Amino acid sequence: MGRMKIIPDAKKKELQQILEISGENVKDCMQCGKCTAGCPASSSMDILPHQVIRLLQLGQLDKVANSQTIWSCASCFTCTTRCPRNIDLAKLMEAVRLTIIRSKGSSRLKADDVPGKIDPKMPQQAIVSGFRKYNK
Amino acid sequence: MSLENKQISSENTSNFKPLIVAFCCNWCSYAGADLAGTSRLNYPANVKIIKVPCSCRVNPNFVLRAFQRGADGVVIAGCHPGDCHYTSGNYYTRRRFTLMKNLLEYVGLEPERFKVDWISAGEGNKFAAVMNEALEQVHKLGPNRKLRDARWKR
Amino acid sequence: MQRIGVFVCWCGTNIAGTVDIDQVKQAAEKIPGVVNVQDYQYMCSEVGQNLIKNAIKEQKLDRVVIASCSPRMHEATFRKAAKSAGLNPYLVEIANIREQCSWVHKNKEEATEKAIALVRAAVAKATLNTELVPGEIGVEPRALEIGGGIAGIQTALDIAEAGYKVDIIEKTPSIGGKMAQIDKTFPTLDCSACILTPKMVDASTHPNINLYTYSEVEAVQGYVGNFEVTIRQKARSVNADKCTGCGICTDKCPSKKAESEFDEGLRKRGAIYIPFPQAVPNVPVIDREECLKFKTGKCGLCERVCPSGAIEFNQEDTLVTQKYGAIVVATGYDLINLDKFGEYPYTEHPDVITSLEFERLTSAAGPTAGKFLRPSNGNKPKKVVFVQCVGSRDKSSRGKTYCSKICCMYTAKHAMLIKEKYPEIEVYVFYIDVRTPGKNFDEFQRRAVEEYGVNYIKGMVGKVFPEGDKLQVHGVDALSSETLIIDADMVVLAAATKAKDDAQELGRKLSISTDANNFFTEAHPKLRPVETHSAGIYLAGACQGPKDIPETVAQSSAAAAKAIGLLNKGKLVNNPCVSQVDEQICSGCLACTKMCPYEAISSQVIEVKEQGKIVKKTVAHVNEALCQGCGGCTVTCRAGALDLKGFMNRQILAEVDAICL
Amino acid sequence: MEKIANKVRETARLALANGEVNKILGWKKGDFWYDSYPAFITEEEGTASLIWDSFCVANLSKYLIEQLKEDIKVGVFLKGCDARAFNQLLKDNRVDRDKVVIYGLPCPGMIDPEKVKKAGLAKGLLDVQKSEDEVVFITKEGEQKFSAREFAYDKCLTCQYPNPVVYDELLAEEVERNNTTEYFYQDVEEIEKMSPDERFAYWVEQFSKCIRCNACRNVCPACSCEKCIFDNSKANVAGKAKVDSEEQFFHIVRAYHVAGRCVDCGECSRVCPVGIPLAKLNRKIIKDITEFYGEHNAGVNPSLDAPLETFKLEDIDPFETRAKGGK
Amino acid sequence: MKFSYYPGCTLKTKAQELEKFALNSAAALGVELEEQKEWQCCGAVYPLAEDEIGTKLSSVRALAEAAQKNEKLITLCAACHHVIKRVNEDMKTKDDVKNKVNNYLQLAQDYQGEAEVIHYLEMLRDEIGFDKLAEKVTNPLTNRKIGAYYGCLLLRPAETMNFDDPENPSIIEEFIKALGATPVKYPYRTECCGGYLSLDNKELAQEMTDNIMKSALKNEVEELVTACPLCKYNLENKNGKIAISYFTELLAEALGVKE
Repeated sequence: MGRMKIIPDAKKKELQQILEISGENVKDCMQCGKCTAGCPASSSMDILPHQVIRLLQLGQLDKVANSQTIWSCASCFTCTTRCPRNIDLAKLMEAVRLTIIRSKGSSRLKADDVPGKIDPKMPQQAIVSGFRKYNK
Repeated sequence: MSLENKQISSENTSNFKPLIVAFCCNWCSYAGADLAGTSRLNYPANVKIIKVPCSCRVNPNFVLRAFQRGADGVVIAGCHPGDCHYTSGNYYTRRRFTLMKNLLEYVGLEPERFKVDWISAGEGNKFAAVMNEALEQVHKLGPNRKLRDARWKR
Repeated sequence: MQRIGVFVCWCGTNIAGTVDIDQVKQAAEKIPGVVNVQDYQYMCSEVGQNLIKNAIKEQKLDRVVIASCSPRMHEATFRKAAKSAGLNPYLVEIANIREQCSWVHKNKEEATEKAIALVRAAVAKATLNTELVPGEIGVEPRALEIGGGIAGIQTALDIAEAGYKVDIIEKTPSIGGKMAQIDKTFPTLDCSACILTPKMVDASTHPNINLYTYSEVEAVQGYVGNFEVTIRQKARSVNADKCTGCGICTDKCPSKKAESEFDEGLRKRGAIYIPFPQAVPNVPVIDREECLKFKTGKCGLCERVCPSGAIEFNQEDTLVTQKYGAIVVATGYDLINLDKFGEYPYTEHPDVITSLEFERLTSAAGPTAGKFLRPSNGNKPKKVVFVQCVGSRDKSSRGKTYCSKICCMYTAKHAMLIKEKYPEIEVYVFYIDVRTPGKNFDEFQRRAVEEYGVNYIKGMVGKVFPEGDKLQVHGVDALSSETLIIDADMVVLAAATKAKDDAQELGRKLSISTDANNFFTEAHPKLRPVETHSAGIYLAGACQGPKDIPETVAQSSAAAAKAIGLLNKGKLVNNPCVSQVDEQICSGCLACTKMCPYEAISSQVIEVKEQGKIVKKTVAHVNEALCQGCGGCTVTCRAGALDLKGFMNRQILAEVDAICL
Repeated sequence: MEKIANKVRETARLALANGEVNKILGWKKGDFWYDSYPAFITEEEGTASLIWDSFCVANLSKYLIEQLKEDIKVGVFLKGCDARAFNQLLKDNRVDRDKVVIYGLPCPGMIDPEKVKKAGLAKGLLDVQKSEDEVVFITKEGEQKFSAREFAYDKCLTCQYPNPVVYDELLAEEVERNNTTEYFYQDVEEIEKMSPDERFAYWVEQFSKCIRCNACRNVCPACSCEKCIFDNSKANVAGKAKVDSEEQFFHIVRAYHVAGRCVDCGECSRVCPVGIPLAKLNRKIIKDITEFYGEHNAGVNPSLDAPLETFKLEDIDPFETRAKGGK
Repeated sequence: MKFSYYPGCTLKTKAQELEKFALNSAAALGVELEEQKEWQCCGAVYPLAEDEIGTKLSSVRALAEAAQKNEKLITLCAACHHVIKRVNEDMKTKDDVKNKVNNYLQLAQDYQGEAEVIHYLEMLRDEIGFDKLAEKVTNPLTNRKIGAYYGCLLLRPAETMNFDDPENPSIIEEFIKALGATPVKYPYRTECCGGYLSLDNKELAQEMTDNIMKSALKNEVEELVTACPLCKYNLENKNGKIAISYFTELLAEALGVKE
């Protein structure tokens, strides 16, 4: 499989939407990688946090949207707290998730799937959070 | 409303060419205006600049006089707080015109007609942007009749 | 009625392309008082200037208005021309119809209309112009150097060599500054002390240099050429004249709990101490907060052992007032506090250190005698991780937005110093970008990678987890997009540089401004880099922005050259556009004295005739040598008793009226 | 109050008698029940005409400027607001503290004759007596009692400093008044709530009444310039034509000139013969100063810097439109 | 001392001990916690999108009620605290959110962020004081080596939560010390447990909690305390060696009101 050449396009409408929903400016990022270096969930991410911003800088929203990364993010705000450029990456991750689950029928978590995922000890908080994060 | 104000408000507004008087401090904002020129940035010709050594030289009398004589908007531009050539002049400007602007609004002037802004010598862009914005807002409001002396025709 | 001449410049097509010169001329001719109107392609050319000069003479002009480029460009030129034709230069006004008209407007009709308005305003103002004559002030042939680091020492030496007296004020007990703490210097790796110490000695022995160590600026008054500075000499508790620097007192001092400032807290010092062996002056100082004598009244051992009776517990701070013609500010920088960077447990773990601590750890004169050992257990480390940009280029509230400039180079230096002594230690450097502009700088950094095998990793460290006796460093290599874990023994943090905490306070005393980061602001970022907005006050070194030693020294010599140039003048002319008091109107409320940024206004009692009687009256009085002409007082003065020459109330109102016509 | 009035007279008499002062500045009764005038007394016997009642509203401190031009010592009676005015004059170097002896009078609040007239109680009125919270109107027919607050000057209703802040001798016990601050800026807030056009219409109507009699200026303790800028033809702002614009100019500048210096005595509004509510301009500025720079009660503590003669680096900046740096 | 108290759903179901012990202890400390009458679920996660309004309304209702009573709003569950505190910040600083929410809610008085939200731990630290708390301990937990597990939601983002140093917090350690036990600091005490990932990506959540538990074990922590039901669930699920309890349970025990 050959490597595809991407065409950078930072003006895409969908991308603008991400930036609006998140209220974040990806241009502020200088790719220091501190987000990735401290991310506790990075082991199950196919695209690393700093790469998410890089791809958004290049207008490659699709790659981010199709990644496992956005579903591995636990919104723990470690990156948010440490970013030297004041970028709230958790908000960008959320914005990408929302563009997916807000389109009809695209909820990641279906109500029917829930019983299989919970156990008697699991607190409501987990289920409500999951629904808010994965469903619309 | 007294007679003289009625006269002004009945002026034809369709050919409205607003006049903005801008007081610019010599060291920052006047230089910023020059930079706007050197960079060939565009702003409308209705903005006319009066040079003062420091924004703290601007007496509220001057502002009132400009409105009296027919200015539709007045801008005072000085160095950013902390950057004053005279170290602290613009801090006084800030206090004086914080109160003055509120007082003018209190007697009924629209807030958009009187502005203070900080424009450094390197901010040609900002100078043009501030003037364009001021003009646009004043244009929306139409000719100023408040505080204006009807005996003076522009 | 005045006889005003108006001269309209085409500036080639720069003005004439957008402004209808003829229309401007016609309009100008109609303005009352205007008797002569001329135009020319380039008014600033010799031909153009002659045109003006001839008109002044032939037409007996008493005011001149030139419609041309910005006064910032050629006002001086035209004033000079007027002066040579016998006209007071302050009777010249400029209408800026280029930068503020032809260059910013496209529509010729509108631009022409505006040009006419600007000419009208300039004429209106010129009509009210008066002859102004600048005064002369003397210059005190002595300079003050605030800060005794390498910047201060270099500047002082240069000024002293030019034959002028210089005083150095240094806050700490010894001159030397940060450079004295540094082990080796980049990009040559020569020993810092070896090149600095001779300069420190030169400064202390130079007949033209006088040191005020352990001293601070208390107050500054006056103005260019005539500053009056009050210096607070803090009580050293040791008589410097009697002390021989034998060091017995510092050895015997029973209190050894204080952390040595010079060794960045890596070593303890006594309550009576000499900061470091090469200190200048080599005179100890008593830290009164640590000294048992001061704390409990008991002890006094140093006094008993001193062979020359130099200990003086009852010394008090003394104030010295001295006049100076020029002041150079060279107060240097500090590293930011790392308390808020908890992810790098600097405050928690002794093996996490700052770059300045590293300097002391590798210095042969340092606490480990140059052996590079872990502060926690004294063992030799196997792996060392450097983290750059800790707080630099950081927009968050805990960092600084700017690049600290020196860290890339000193980190490469640190890495090499380790590798040179202990090639077996593994060294990792985490960086965001490596910035090495400077002569031989990039070569230096590449040597670290290529010859010394330092592992440079583009990426940051997320967190350092102390695990057992290791420091587990979680980082990322952004180039390969792999996350890394390094079991390090030491972590060295390149903490951001910052302006001195008291920079603003000093700035206020000197009436010089600081930028958003508290660094002192130069008069122009490119063309006047060592001057401030206050005439006669110059900047050298890192107090103006992050700087390395070569740059600091270059700037110091530049500042010295400026100061020498000023001292050499002997006399200065001042700006004649200063405030004046109408004593008849002044009620003596003295509000103006309170707001004047230069303390140029004082009160005086005059005698006036009132209803036939002579009565005494308090009025404001402007010191024209101090007044810088901001005009702020004129607004404070409700009655309008204060007015600014050259920018009088009447003149500005006339401009407003003319513009609004 | 009558007890205190006796003390006023006695104090004045003694001061003149023992030569402590050369002149006494107090109040005397006028022709009508609501009249009181400033009294300048140099002879002992003259002190009998001095009064202290609910109509001694005139602020005597400003008369000192003129009086002190002679080389004499003056004794003066000052209420709370008058004392603040005195301090302001002191700060402006318009009076000499050493030449003045101040007899402080804690003030129970003064009665506004206009309110009495409006209530239709003025007819046949012989005397008005005030005690604590009550006011008694005495006519031939008899007495009528009311709550004193009903007839107090508006400015007295919001007064924060009924007790003199400076005095050499206090002639009565300090009084307490429970004036809440919530009520304090009600007059200003009413105007702030209007739209710009409504505000303009309101003020044009007010200003156009102005006859440029300068009563406001003359009474104001903060307006103490030897020569007002509006009387100085050189200043080129002295326009006095009967046009709206010049009246607006005058009143805006007048208010600005007392910014941070107005002691909120409300005398400007009171003396205005055409009823322009001038104090509402001053109080707007006081409100803004309080909000932006912290409470500053001019004339209370003369050692404090006037708000417009100082600044703080961290002052609010309503003008910074495009912040430098940051997000 | 009286507060407006917001419990949240989990406290009424799976995390009843968190609440029970908190209320017992509050009573012992002379603190009145008045449960809000008609509180609704906060949503468990703060809506990060700028355009989310609906999901913030329940928090604003709780806030407005506290503001109206002029009381501080107190929370117990870390998630509720996080959500309500951040929504409050929005109401203070984001005009757009403020206007939309107020337009929608039509409260008697517009809510503009007047209420102050504090966590139970902050109440102990700032209102009572840990030194005073220590005086009230009747049953000191001597010789117990207890580790604090902070999790994410109380600490981050630091500027909004303003709870403690996000990288090197100390409030729970000081709390433990006040109860007479020995706090043990371990480096992973502020790392994320995985949170809601345990619903959809159990392996990842497992890995994240493993790291935390390993770090705690290595530093000889004998028991862990937390303020978050989900953290407790995630940590508990994976481990048998270290007991995990709510901080309120320790508090109740030390104050002698556990039973």
